[in-house]
Amino acid sequence: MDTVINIVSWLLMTSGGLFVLVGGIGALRMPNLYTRMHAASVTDSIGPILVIGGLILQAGMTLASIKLTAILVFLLLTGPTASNALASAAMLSGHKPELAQEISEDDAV
Amino acid sequence: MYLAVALAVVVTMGLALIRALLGPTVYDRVLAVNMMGTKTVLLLSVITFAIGRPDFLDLALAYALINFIGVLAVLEFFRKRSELDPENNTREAE
Amino acid sequence: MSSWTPHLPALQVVVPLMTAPLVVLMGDRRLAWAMTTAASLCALAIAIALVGEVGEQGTMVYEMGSWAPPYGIALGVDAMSALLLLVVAGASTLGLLAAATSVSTEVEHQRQPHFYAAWLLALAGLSGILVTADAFNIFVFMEISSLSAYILIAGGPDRRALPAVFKYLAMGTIGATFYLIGVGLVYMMTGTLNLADMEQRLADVGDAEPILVAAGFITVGLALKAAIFPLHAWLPNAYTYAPNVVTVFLAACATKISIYVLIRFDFFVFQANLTEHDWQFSYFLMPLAVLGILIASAVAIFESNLKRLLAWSSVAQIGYIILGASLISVTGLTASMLHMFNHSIAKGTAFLALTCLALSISRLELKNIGGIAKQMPWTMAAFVVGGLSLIGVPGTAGFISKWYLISAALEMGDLALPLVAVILIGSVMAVIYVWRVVETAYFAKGTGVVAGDTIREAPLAILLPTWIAVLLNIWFGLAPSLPVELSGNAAELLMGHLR
Amino acid sequence: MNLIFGIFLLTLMLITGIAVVRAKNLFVATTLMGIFSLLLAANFFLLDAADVALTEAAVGAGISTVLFLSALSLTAEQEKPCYGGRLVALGVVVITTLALLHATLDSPRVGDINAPVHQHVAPWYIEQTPILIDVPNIVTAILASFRGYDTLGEVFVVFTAGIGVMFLLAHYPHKKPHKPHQGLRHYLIQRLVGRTVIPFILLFGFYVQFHGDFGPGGGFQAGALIAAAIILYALIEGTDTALTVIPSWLLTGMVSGGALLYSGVGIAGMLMGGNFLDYSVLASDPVAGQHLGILLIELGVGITVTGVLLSIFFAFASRKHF
Amino acid sequence: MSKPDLHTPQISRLASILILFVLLAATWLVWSGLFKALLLFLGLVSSVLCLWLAIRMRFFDDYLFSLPVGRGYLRYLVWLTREVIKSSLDVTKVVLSPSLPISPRIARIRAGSDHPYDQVLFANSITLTPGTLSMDLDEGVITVHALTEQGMRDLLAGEMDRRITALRGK
Amino acid sequence: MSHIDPILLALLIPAVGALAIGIAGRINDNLRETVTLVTAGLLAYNVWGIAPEVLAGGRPGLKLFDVVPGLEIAFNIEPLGMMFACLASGLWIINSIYSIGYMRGNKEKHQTRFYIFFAVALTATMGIAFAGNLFTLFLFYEALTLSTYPLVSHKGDEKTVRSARVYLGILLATSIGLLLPAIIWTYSLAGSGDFVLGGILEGHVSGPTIGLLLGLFVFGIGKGAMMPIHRWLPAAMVAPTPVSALLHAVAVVKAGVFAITKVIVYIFGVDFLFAEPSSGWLLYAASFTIIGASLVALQQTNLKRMLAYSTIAQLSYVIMAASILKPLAEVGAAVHIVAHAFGKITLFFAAGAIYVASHKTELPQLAGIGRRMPWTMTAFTIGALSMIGVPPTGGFVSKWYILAGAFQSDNYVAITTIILSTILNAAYFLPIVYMAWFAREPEQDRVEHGEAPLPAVIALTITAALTILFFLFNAPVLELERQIVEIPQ
Amino acid sequence: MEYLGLYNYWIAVVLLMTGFYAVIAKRNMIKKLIGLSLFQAAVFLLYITMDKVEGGTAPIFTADGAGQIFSNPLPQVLILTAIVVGISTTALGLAIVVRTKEEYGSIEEDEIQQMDGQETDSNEGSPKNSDFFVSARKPRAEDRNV
Repeated sequence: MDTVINIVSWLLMTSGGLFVLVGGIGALRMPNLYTRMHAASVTDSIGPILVIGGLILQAGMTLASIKLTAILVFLLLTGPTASNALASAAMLSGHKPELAQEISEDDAV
Repeated sequence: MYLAVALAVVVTMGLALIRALLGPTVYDRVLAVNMMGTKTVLLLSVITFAIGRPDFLDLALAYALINFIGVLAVLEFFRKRSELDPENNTREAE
Repeated sequence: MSSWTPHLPALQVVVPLMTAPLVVLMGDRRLAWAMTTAASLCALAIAIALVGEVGEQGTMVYEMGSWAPPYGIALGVDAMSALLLLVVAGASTLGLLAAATSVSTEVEHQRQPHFYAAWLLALAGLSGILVTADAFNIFVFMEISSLSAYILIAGGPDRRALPAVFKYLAMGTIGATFYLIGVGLVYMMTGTLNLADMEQRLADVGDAEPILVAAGFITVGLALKAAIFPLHAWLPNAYTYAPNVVTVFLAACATKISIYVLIRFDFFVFQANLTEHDWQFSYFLMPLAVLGILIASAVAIFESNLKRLLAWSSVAQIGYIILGASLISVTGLTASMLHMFNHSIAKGTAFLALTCLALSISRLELKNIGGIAKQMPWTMAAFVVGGLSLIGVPGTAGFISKWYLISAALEMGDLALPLVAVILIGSVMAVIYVWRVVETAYFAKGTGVVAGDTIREAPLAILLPTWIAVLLNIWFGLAPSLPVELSGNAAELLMGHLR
Repeated sequence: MNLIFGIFLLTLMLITGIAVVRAKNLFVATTLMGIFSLLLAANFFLLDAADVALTEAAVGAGISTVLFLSALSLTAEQEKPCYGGRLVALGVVVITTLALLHATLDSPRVGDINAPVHQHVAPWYIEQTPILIDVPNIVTAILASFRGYDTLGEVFVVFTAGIGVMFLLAHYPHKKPHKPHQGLRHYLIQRLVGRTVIPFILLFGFYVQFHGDFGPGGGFQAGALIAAAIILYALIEGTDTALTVIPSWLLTGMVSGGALLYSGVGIAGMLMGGNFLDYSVLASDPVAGQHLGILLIELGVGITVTGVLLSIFFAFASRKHF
Repeated sequence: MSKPDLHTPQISRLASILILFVLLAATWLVWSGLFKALLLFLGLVSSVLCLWLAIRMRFFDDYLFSLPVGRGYLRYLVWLTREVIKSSLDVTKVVLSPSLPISPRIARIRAGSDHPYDQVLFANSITLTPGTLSMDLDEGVITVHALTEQGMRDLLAGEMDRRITALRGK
Repeated sequence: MSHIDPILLALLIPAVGALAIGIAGRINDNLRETVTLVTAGLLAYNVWGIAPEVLAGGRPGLKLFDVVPGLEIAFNIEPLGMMFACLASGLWIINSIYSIGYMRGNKEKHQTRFYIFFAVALTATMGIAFAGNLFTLFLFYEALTLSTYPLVSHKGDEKTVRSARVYLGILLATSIGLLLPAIIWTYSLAGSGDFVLGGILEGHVSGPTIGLLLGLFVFGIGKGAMMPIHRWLPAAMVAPTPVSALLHAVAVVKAGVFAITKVIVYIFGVDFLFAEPSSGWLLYAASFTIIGASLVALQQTNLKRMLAYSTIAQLSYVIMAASILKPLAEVGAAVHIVAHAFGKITLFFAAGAIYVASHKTELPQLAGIGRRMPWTMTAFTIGALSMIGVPPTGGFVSKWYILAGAFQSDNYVAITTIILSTILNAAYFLPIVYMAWFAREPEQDRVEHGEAPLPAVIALTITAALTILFFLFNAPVLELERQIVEIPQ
Repeated sequence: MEYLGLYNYWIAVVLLMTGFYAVIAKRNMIKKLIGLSLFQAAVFLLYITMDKVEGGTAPIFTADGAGQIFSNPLPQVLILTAIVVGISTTALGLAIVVRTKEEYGSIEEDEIQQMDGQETDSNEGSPKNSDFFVSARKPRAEDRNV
């Protein structure tokens, strides 16, 4: 049982680490602010989910895993909020995104 | 194994730092700061396990929180600035 | 009451410290003044009691929280700290007595409770540095006193107080941080923070590089805080644009406390352990002291703003104090200690007189005080006495310390003549800058006085503290046995420590 | 492993530090400073200083950034180029650097167990804390009891800063019609998430406050966290609303009350026959007395720090713009 | 799945307060993990203090405060996690491909639910999924920025909005 | 009164007097002047009352208190000091009378301040006269400098203030810059600074150091007005004439040479110095000053300035006499202090009287003035003769002793100097006397005037009389001075 | 490896000096304060570096782990205090900067110096008091003249 949990948790953590790394590379490679934010959000969403998930498996049923859960919840709550805040701020100061083409699907709405 | 994850996180932090240094706009930098904040949280979580003292997770929790407030403060800063100085708010760093 | 005696070192700090939050809570400016003055008087009484106790039983040690010294923080009061405690508490009390009249013209009413709280904190911080025997605790209280000093100075009515205080803040923080680095390096090599313990353990380490560098950092850091030439850049403007009573208080004691720490650290920690440290100490500080005396006096001669003139004079006088210490002899250290005491009295008097003047004149420029002695005879007489004491005219306190300083310089063999010459040239320059003011006040026509400035003698409430200071000048000029004895004891202690 | 991480993080820090100084835009410098603080805190953590890491995170990355931003929005964002004086500065710096580097060559290596620091005083603390004070966190034991006087000083440093900022900024020269400060009221997402997390941040603050004996934390960190929570509230709801929640008289009371509580405990020790800040005499059993004393003074620290940080923040945030 | 009726303010307010209190107290217990009398007492005090502050902050005075309770949310979270993983892989592909095949798009999407809480959940879920980013939420209209056209299409398909709207049992 | 020590009393009387004058000045001018006179009278009574005891060989002393251990304020009356005190206190009475006439006649402002500081200056003078050690001497020396500053700058206009600045600057600078280290050096060498007959430095110091120390003392005591630090004295002539008369002919300058003499006699010791070649320069310096100052005086056209340079020359007589280092010369030095005091005060009184009556200050204006102011000019003539050293005036007595001392030691430099300077003195005084009595009054600035106010005339008559009387009755003074060089019985 | 153990110190020193440089060379007041923070932070690092013991752990006892090696707690205590001192100084400094901006309209030290210089040159009779304080002072002739 332990080995299974171990293997799963390692798997989770490693893939989490990889995603994080990808997000980092993306943040560097992307051409402008908004596209970079997409890359960054990889590190903010899937990264924590996988890494902390792995850690929870490691910790088992202890207080630590509850704290880890709290951290995860917190990150998932605040991460997007912060991104949104940043995007709004950028918009607010007239920072226009470069678009391939604008779709306004809900103009009909 | 923790090492590998931690290393990935640290390298990402390095990449974020490069982004923070490159800019080119202040928002890119803030983005990088935010990234570094969440990465630090991850790093700390991993390290607490790596050194076998999971009771220090409090730290990671505190970080997560502080980072959020920091970004909101930045937003508030921009909001105030655009209120005060509407023409000049497209100004970019460097 | 006698059961409180052992607690006196702690109370010296705690009384003003605890009064500060109370003052903020009360929020009424008159009450604030009254409480502050009461606390300051109380501190003065404690200081006097401590001087008595130290005279009787030598060094007093107090263990904070009842933890024994290397583990807990110990307080220690000896002759040197007792002497300066008197200075600090006395200057604060005199300044506060004058503040009753003066502060309202410079600090807005609703801000005064904060002002007085800052004053108390400065008092507590300075006293805290003096009583403690722990290297890190010195840093903490140094910061309390510095921060409150920044606040007090920033309270000045002129906008130029702000850049001045910012400069002070930047340089003061660098100084404190340098000190912290030095303490850290020493701690790294000894593992302790208690000064006495540190010295003992340093003996094993000896001349290790970190210790030498630490000595350098501590010296430079404290020199910055003490405004030792050429690190004095913050001082003139900070003193000039501070509220007048604040200048009285700070000019009398703030920089001296840093010198105190410098001397204490050097003699009680380094001197006995480092080879040739005395040599380095002397030859580092002596030229600075000499240059400080000469250059700062020269600048003072050409200064037309009265407060800045006195501030430059302070830089010069700090040179004397350092010069005395750099001789590393009993007489030299006695002179140094004594000059700390006497200079605070003299400078305090002079600045108090300026405070009186400021009540009538909005701009303390030389040209504005032409012939003012006619309208303000008591004020100007007080200034004259303070000035004479600065010069070192016999019969005033300043003379006694000059006497000791020259005696000490004469013991120096080859260096005697040049050093005496420097001291004397400095004194002569002091004659010039003091006399420019006196002469203008007494004999110049009142050309600069703006019509409409109603010049009349300052009210009794402020003349009283001024004249108390004047009398102190004369008293300690004629019967200086108390400070002489204390500084003599302190010097014996310092030098005796080296053997 | 620590070494590698350490070196990596330190190098990042170094880069950040230099970038901070080189940045011409002050906002950029401030945000980079935030990164720097985070990295520093992570380093502290690697170096086994959990309490310090927590403090640095709360203060350096959180409060400090907020304060700098508040000040920036009241002043200027761009640094003007300056000429001259660089060579002198560089000279001074190079000399000092060389001196310090020279000093380090003789220093004990990092982690060396035979270093002098680990031989004297510190072992005593580690040995005696369980006996004399009996709290798990040795740092707290030293902070609150063995070196409680330092901490008293620290509280008063904070108090002084609070007084100072209020003295300088809390009064207005001319009462102009004041536009109520809106904050992020129109940002629904932030508001809502903020509301959800604020009670938990507060709770976390209290948790840190009262678990200082057991884990990293204590009055100061708690104060910073609680203040951060309320600052968050002020950010999303506006300073004026926040001031109705925590009125300024309450702040003043907290600023003074905490400091008084701390020193009052000290005086109580004195009155009950011990020395100043001697907690052992507070209860019949010395260890229980220590516990009580530490609890009370940590509370004092927490109250003052919260009060002061909030006062400072409000002083900046409600200052009118020029 | 009984939800407190949001339109009877008194009850909902009290319920919210109670729920928050229980949550706070429980959080304290699991964070602390120490069951000493003193700490339990302090925990109680702390929870009450937090609650008091929250009340002073008027969190319960308007509809803006409510907490996610119910199994529906859990199910949604699981779904969301899957989405996140899926889109993460997409973004990873984009990032790692040498040509960086991005085609940024912007769209305005109206949230299906009127409830601000749901709107925020929607917006944040969008942001949480890599590849899409909510830039602004104004009167129920969310401005979305997408990294690729594919991502935008997926979003516009409306699956997420439907699930969120369903949560409140409409 | 008898239970208060008379020495203390000598200090207290003028000090209290100063206070009383201040209070009286607020009430009434006459009262103020009465108080001045009463104070002066009391002081003289008190001081002269001590004299018999000293004359009989007593050396009353008073130790006030220790400032710091080893540094005490102590007084000790020896003959030289006694004489100086008697001189100053006695002349203060006469000077006060004269001041009343002068100040009123000139309608000066700030008269109260004037009298107050005059009294303070007298306190300081008494302190100097009775000082028992170097420290006390220095204390009162500085007090004298400072208290005379307001008197010198009395007029308050720019020129006066500038001159007063020179006055104060030189005196303070020399005393702090040279005298103070000399004193401290002495203390650190000998362990004390007490005035002891025969000196205290013997055995503690040798070789060129002695010369250096002596130099520090001689030039440090700037009031001795040795060239090149004499500039303050002419500068001080901007003061009202009573100030020039009492202070800059008697009290201040005499305090200077008195102090130098005291240092030579009681600190170095005459015999010790005589045996030491490195102190020989003093004689040459003094001679140079005598000749130099006389030559400068010859070129002056302003009466008071001329008198000032004459004073410089005469002061160096005293120094030169002291530096001959022979007992007779020391007596001569002491006597010259007295003799010159009488003569010079007369001259100044006369100059002041002329100014009050006619507002003339320049020498050419004085032509024919003898006929308008016969009393004044008679007194002036007597004073001038005394300066030259013609019998039957006091000046002759002192020159006699100095010459005798010079011959005793075969000191030809001194002898030559005395002869040369006598000729020079005659050369600048006699023309004035001649002109005043015999020349015709110039037409263009003819002013109708008579004698000066009566108090002034009375005062100058008294001093002129004293100048002559000193020639006839100098025994007590000589007796007193002999004791300086001999061990008292 | 010999010198690798000093890497921490070296970084701390270089950072220290970076901050120090900013304080000396920069004229912008906020930049100076940032430099000051950097400077202090580096000192914190210097101290904390000392406390590390190889194989040690943070000095907090755990229920199970008796007999662990602990890192040195004392530098941590000191630095906790120092951090607080640092933020206090920074806050006060910022307050001063804000007031300076209000009074001078600039936070560049050289500009301010220039303004002060002009003030004394051209405009000697009139002290430029901050408008803040005028109300607190008695009205004086000089103010009326302005």
